Amino acid sequence: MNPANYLYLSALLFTIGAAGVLIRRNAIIVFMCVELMLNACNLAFVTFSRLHGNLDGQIIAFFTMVVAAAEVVVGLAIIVTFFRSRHSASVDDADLMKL
Amino acid sequence: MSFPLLTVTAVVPAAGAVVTAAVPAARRTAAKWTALAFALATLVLAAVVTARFSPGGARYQLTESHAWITAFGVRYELGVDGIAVVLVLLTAVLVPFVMLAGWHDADPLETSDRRWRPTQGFFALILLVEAMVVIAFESTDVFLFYVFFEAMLIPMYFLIGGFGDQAGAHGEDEQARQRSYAAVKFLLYNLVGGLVMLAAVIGLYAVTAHQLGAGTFSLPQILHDRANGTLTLSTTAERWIFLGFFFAFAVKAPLWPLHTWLPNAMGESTAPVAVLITAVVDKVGTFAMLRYCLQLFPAASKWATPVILVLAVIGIIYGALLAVGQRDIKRLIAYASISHFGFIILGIFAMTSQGQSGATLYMVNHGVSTAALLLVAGFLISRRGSRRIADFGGVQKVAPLLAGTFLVGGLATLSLPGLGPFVSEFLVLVGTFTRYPALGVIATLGIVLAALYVLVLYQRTMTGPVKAGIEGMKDLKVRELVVVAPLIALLLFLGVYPKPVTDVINPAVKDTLSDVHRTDPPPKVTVPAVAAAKENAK
Amino acid sequence: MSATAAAVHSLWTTRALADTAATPAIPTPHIEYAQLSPVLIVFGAAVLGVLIEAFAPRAARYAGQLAVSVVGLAAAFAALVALAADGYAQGRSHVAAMGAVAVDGPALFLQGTIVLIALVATFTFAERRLDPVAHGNRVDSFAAQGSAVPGGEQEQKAVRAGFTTTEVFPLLLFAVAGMMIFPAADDLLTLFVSLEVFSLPLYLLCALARRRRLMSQEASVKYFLLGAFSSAILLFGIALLYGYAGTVSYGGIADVVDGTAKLTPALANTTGNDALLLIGGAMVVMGLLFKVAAVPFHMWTPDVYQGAPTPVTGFMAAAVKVAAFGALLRLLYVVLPGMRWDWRPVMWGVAIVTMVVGAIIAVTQTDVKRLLAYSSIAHAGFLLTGVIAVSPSGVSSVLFYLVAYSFVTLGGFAVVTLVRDAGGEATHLSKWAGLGRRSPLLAAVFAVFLLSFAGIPLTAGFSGKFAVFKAAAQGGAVPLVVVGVISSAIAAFFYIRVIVMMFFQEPQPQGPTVAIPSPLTSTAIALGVAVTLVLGVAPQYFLDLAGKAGVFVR
Amino acid sequence: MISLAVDDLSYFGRDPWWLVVVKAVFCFAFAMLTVLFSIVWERKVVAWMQLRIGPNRHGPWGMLQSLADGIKLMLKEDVVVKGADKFVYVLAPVVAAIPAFMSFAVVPFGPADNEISVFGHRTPMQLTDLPVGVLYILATASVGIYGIVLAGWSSGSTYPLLGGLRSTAQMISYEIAMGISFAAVFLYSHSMSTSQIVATQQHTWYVLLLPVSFLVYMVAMVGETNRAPFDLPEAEGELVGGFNTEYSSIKFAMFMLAEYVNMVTVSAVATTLFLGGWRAPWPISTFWAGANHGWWPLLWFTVKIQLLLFVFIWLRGTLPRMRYDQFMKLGWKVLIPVSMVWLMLVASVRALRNENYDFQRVLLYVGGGVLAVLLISLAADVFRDRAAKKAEGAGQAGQEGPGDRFDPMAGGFPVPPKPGQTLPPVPRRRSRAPEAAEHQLVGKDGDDA
Amino acid sequence: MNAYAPILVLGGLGAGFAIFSVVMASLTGPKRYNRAKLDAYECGIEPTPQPAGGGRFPIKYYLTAMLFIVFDIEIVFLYPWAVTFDALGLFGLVEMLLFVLTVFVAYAYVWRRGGLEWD
Repeated sequence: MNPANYLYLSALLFTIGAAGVLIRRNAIIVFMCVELMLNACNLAFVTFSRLHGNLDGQIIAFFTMVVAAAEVVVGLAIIVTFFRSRHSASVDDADLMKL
Repeated sequence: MSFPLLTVTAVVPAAGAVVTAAVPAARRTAAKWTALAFALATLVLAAVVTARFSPGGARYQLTESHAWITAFGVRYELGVDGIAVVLVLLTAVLVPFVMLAGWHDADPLETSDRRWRPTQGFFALILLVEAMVVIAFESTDVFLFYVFFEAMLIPMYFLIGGFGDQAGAHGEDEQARQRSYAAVKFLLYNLVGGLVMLAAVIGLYAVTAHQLGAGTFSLPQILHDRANGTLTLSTTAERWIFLGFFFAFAVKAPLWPLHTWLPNAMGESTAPVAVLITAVVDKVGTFAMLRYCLQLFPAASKWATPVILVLAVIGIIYGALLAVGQRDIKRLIAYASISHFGFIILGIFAMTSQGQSGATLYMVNHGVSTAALLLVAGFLISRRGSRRIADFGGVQKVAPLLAGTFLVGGLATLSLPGLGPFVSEFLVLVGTFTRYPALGVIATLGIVLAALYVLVLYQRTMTGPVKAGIEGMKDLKVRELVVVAPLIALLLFLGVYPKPVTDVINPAVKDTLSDVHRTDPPPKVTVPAVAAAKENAK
Repeated sequence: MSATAAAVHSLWTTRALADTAATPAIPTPHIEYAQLSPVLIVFGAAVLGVLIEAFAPRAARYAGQLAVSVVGLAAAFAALVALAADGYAQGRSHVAAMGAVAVDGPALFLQGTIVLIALVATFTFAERRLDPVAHGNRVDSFAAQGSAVPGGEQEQKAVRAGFTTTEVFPLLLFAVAGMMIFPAADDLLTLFVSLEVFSLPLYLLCALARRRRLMSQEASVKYFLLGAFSSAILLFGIALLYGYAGTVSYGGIADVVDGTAKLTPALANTTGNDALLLIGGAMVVMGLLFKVAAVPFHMWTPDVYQGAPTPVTGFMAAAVKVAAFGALLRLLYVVLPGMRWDWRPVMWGVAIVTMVVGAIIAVTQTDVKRLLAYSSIAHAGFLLTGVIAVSPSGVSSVLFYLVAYSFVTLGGFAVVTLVRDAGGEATHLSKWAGLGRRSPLLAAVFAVFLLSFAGIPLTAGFSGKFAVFKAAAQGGAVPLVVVGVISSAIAAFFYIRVIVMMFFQEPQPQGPTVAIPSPLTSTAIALGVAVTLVLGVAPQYFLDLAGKAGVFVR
Repeated sequence: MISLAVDDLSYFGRDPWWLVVVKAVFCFAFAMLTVLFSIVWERKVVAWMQLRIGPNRHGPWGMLQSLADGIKLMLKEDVVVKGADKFVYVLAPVVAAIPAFMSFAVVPFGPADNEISVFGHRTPMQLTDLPVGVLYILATASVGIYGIVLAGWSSGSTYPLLGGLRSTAQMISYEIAMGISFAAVFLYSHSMSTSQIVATQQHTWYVLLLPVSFLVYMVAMVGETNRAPFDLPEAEGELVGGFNTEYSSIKFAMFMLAEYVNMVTVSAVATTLFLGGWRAPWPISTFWAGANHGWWPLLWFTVKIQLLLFVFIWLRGTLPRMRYDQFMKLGWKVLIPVSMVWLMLVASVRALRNENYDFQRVLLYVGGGVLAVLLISLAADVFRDRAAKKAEGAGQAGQEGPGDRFDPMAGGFPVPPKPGQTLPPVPRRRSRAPEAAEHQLVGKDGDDA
Repeated sequence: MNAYAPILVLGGLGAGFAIFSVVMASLTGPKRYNRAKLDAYECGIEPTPQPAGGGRFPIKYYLTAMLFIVFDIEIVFLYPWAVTFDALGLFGLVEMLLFVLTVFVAYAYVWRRGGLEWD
């Protein structure tokens, strides 16, 4: 199959994720969109890895997963703490500090 | 290695600042005497420098040169020519008087003013300013000069904002607001000027680094390289860099229309600090025009001369006109100073030997005369607790000595023959006439106006019936006399016999002129005629 | 199916003869542990810190953590100095750990800076004299229990019991280790991983303020979401660059960009597609610009700086900037010099906008920490002018500026921790009015820092600014210098405003008090002053150092 | 060479489409039939253990009981509760069921080298194989968890929610230990493809080489499938039916089906990874060379699976349900460290052997290390016990009340305490967690989030 | 690609079966409306409008999930390492020992601070 299609898919996923980050207001969903972006990156890595015939991309995908996992752990901890003290996970409620 | 006399001259006041600041808070008097001692020591050193300087010798004497920041091509280079020597001496002379005049200014216990003003800080800051001004005069490295040119803003800023005048017309809060406004305005104007100059300094470095391989800021070296053709500035580059430099100096000097900080700063600061501003710090600006603008960028200077001259003349007239209209004694003197700085700049950019030596002499004379007038005015103001002209009247009846010294100071300001400023103003005008007669004529108007504002000021404050609040005014005390008398003596001496000073100045001026590739034009009008015209104007 | 050939398995001690023959041995990677020792030491100290958290009794943790952090950081610094003395900064600089980490001048210089910053930051982290004694326990600036709901019963219990979050020390060390790798990373993967290694602890540290916890948590959430977003962008950029060049090593990509690499058919196919390179490079640079808080990507800075515990803010403001600029330099100078005609105009724009916006918005700020945040944005702009120079002097000037800026910043934030009222730190500017009357020394010190930020001569800030502007001017970016100078002037205005407040305004009746710090914070502040003055008056040694360190290995 | 022959997996992916369909149907049928059989089998065995008869109405010996159950469930009313999220509610059982079947795709029923012929087409006795076959199994198993958690969530009711959560927590907790125990197998097989793993067990089954891994996996697989004694998600006493409380009719049947198929799957995996897969057991293989060829492997494979299923049933009939905290403790505090240490031990020994250290030296190094760790742990225990005793002594001296000692066996019968009396503490090992205050990863007021 | 196709076939088979059953059951089963029957089951008491405190549940579950992620990720590195173990030699062993040791430091921390306790 043409590798370009995978790249288009990856770019699409990345864009959806980025749009989600910018549009959605719920911190958890924003965060999930970030994860979606990371997964789009993984898809791109694996595709390019196949394209170039070397394994670097796949190894990077491993590391990306690890990093994403670490990010999940830290991020959920932060968001849950935030949620527990405010009973809301909306980023719009994070307005103690204004410009 | 010879004895680093110039360094020591600058280090002594700096050390004095540290020592004074370290005096325990309770021992105010000790701090004052310590500071005065250091100021006097500096005066002695400055005198030694002057004595060691031989007017006919090398252009820069007593030179010192050490590597400082090689990465920037910066050297610690000191050296004085005639102009610098005179100005160093002027600074060293004025500072002790400033201190004596402001002896009680920063002492909550000695005055009715209970604001928090650490005495040690006041005197330390004055010494710090002195040190920085001295080193700025002495340095022959552009970067070194720039560093202190900028750095002296900070102590001045604190002196203006932190130890300001309490004699304003409004309530305490309003005064505090005015004071900090004046201080910030002073700082921002000068800082902006300095930063523009920074860009120019960097530009200069880029040019030298590009052409010489290694960037340099050393004035002698740059002049040398330009003379033998290894360094050539393109016209555009030279003009831009010149403008950068000139902008900073014009703010500092101050040249119309960049002068607006000066009335605020002088109005809101105490008289001694005002003296420091106008008689000492601002001289760095005019000095730098003479030394850096003209020497480094002769072509650009010539290119810009017409505009600058026009601005200077506008400044003369504008300053004088506004001085006439002032109701505040210190602001009046400030506008008078703007007018005088116009004369100095006019002299510098007239590019004639008379004009330039007149301008240099004017720096000295203006320093001394303004100091005398301002300090006496300061005494006057502190006695009345107000600086509005309308609050005074008939002072000469209750305090004749005060009135007398005030008059002498005022007459010096309007350049009465026999007092120092006359000689310099005359020389400047002569120098201008030889090349730009029209401008000379207009500038002469400034003198007329000067007579007007000085005499009106005197008349309103000193003569007439004794006003309410003036009755019990005490005459000058011994300390105050000690401050004023030598200054008046100096004015008289310079007015009668300026030769020692001009002898020192003239060789340097000639060198500068030759750097600009200018010679005096053939005389069009004979000198006596001008003198006669001047007399008539009076 | 030759069963005899296979070795007879004798339980689980078999040696797999046949199998090793079948799978060719992978060449064993070679790791230069000695040259990586600084980072490893810091990591080791961090791990030790975690163990202390796990096993030491609560009372012993604080002292233990402090000791481990200080000793670890000092040892790391000693190791760095030893490496530099061995010539790894210059002649022997090379790429270690299978091309993952560069050991060269800029790397060692930046690592040294980061370690020293961390050392000073450790002092401010450990400060326990400032907050009032709570139930007989001395406490620091960090939450008694990060997981407890602010104001909840659990938190009150924790406060009464005198808990402190001593985990901040290992977190700091982990962040430091990540930051040390970040500017030394020599492939994009290491870059990304180290970015996360130092970001994640910082996200957590931001949420751990003892006072104003809601604000702190809010800062953390914002920082985290935006940080994760930016690192995702960075990662996609890496993916595209990998797609373009078929490798993630800096040298390899540079070769491909320069056209000196051997072309395989696949490579010939992808290198024909410049969009991969341009978009990928742009995205990676965007990720880094986020970390340095350059303007279109600066939105997080003020909020995070304001909400985070002040010692953390100081650490972040100083160390993140150092690490991120190091990485940015290496990326632009090693990977993408071949396309500098593409990125320079963009960076010009970014630098200009950063300087101007940072300075202008700062003017309207009323909170000291926010003010310093915007000032840090403006400084990022000044640093970018040095980056744009694309010359050795550009590198060395940025290195020098980073040193100057970071210590001043640390000192500045340390001063902020001292000015307190009933609600903790009094960061609103109006409360700082008249501070010069109440405690002249502190105000004077802060004034020195502010003057250095403003770039007044004879302070470190001036030397730094001169260095980067000089480099930029020599690189032909004179208009940039002019903009820089103008925004310096604007910036000077708000620094001066603070000084005016402190010295020329009457103190408020219910104004803040100035806490007497322990030697820890005093050291941090004193160091800040010392660096400010030394780098201002006699910067030659450090300029030389930065100059010698200014060559990247490839 | 075996490894080479199988490693490239060249026998797979060559079947014509009809053969693929046939084999897929076979896999599906195998799973279904095993499930149908084992439900009856389970009820029979449990009944037998409990001294009763068990199902005996439908078909001979009640063998059609499960079929009858299925039909009955099919004809029941399909209730969708009011608070449910309809779409997810219906989707959940489907999501739970599909992955259960899919795991069978890579399970080898026989040798991987065209041993058998189907309609004249020679083909391996396995649907397909992947280089990462075991990863694929793990992945499909994980997808199955979604079915359960979605079921719990979408019901919109308290018990299912908690049941779903519990079940998820349980599965993921045991997945780690399971994953680590797999790693030891890969260490020996050099491959993650199932056919290769079976191939490398030609001489020794990994259950002998890696007994600890096998035990860990056995425990984990019971936990993974939510079977007794780990059937906490469906703990009737606490959670009613757990995640499937609100399900009825065929949807409920789907969950049951998924559970049993999962049992079969994990048994098949255990067989493949540790019990030599389709290989004939030891005494048979020595005297009958044809046992591992042709269709015979299918027999051995089925027998092994049935044996493992019997173990499942046996456990259910024997052991009481565990408490949740004990269960999690077992997973996190025992299985994970044990399997990890074991893996490192195996790796160390193998690496040293590969470096040609002789066996005694290896034993010396590894054994020495293990011994040292044990000694340290022993010393630590001794000291802690001493400290604990001291603390206990101090505590008892204070609180010992006069006279009202509670005798739990007063009059020879177990009796409850009277008012004022307290139960003596159950004699058990002190918790290793020092103080309650130490538990601060979670706040006390942090019961909800 | 071919090696993956059978998986899809099998998956399709399973999906077909499951969906077919569910659809069929909804057709074959009786429909007898009863309001109480459609309520959530809570042992006969009036059901709460939302499950367990507004859909909130003990934070321990989050914690377990996070710990799972951390340790599961470790396995990501174990598998390729295990497969190529013999080829990596002693280097591989040492590196993995270091890695596992580091992970176990985190494990010890979590254990000691009560992250693994259920009460």
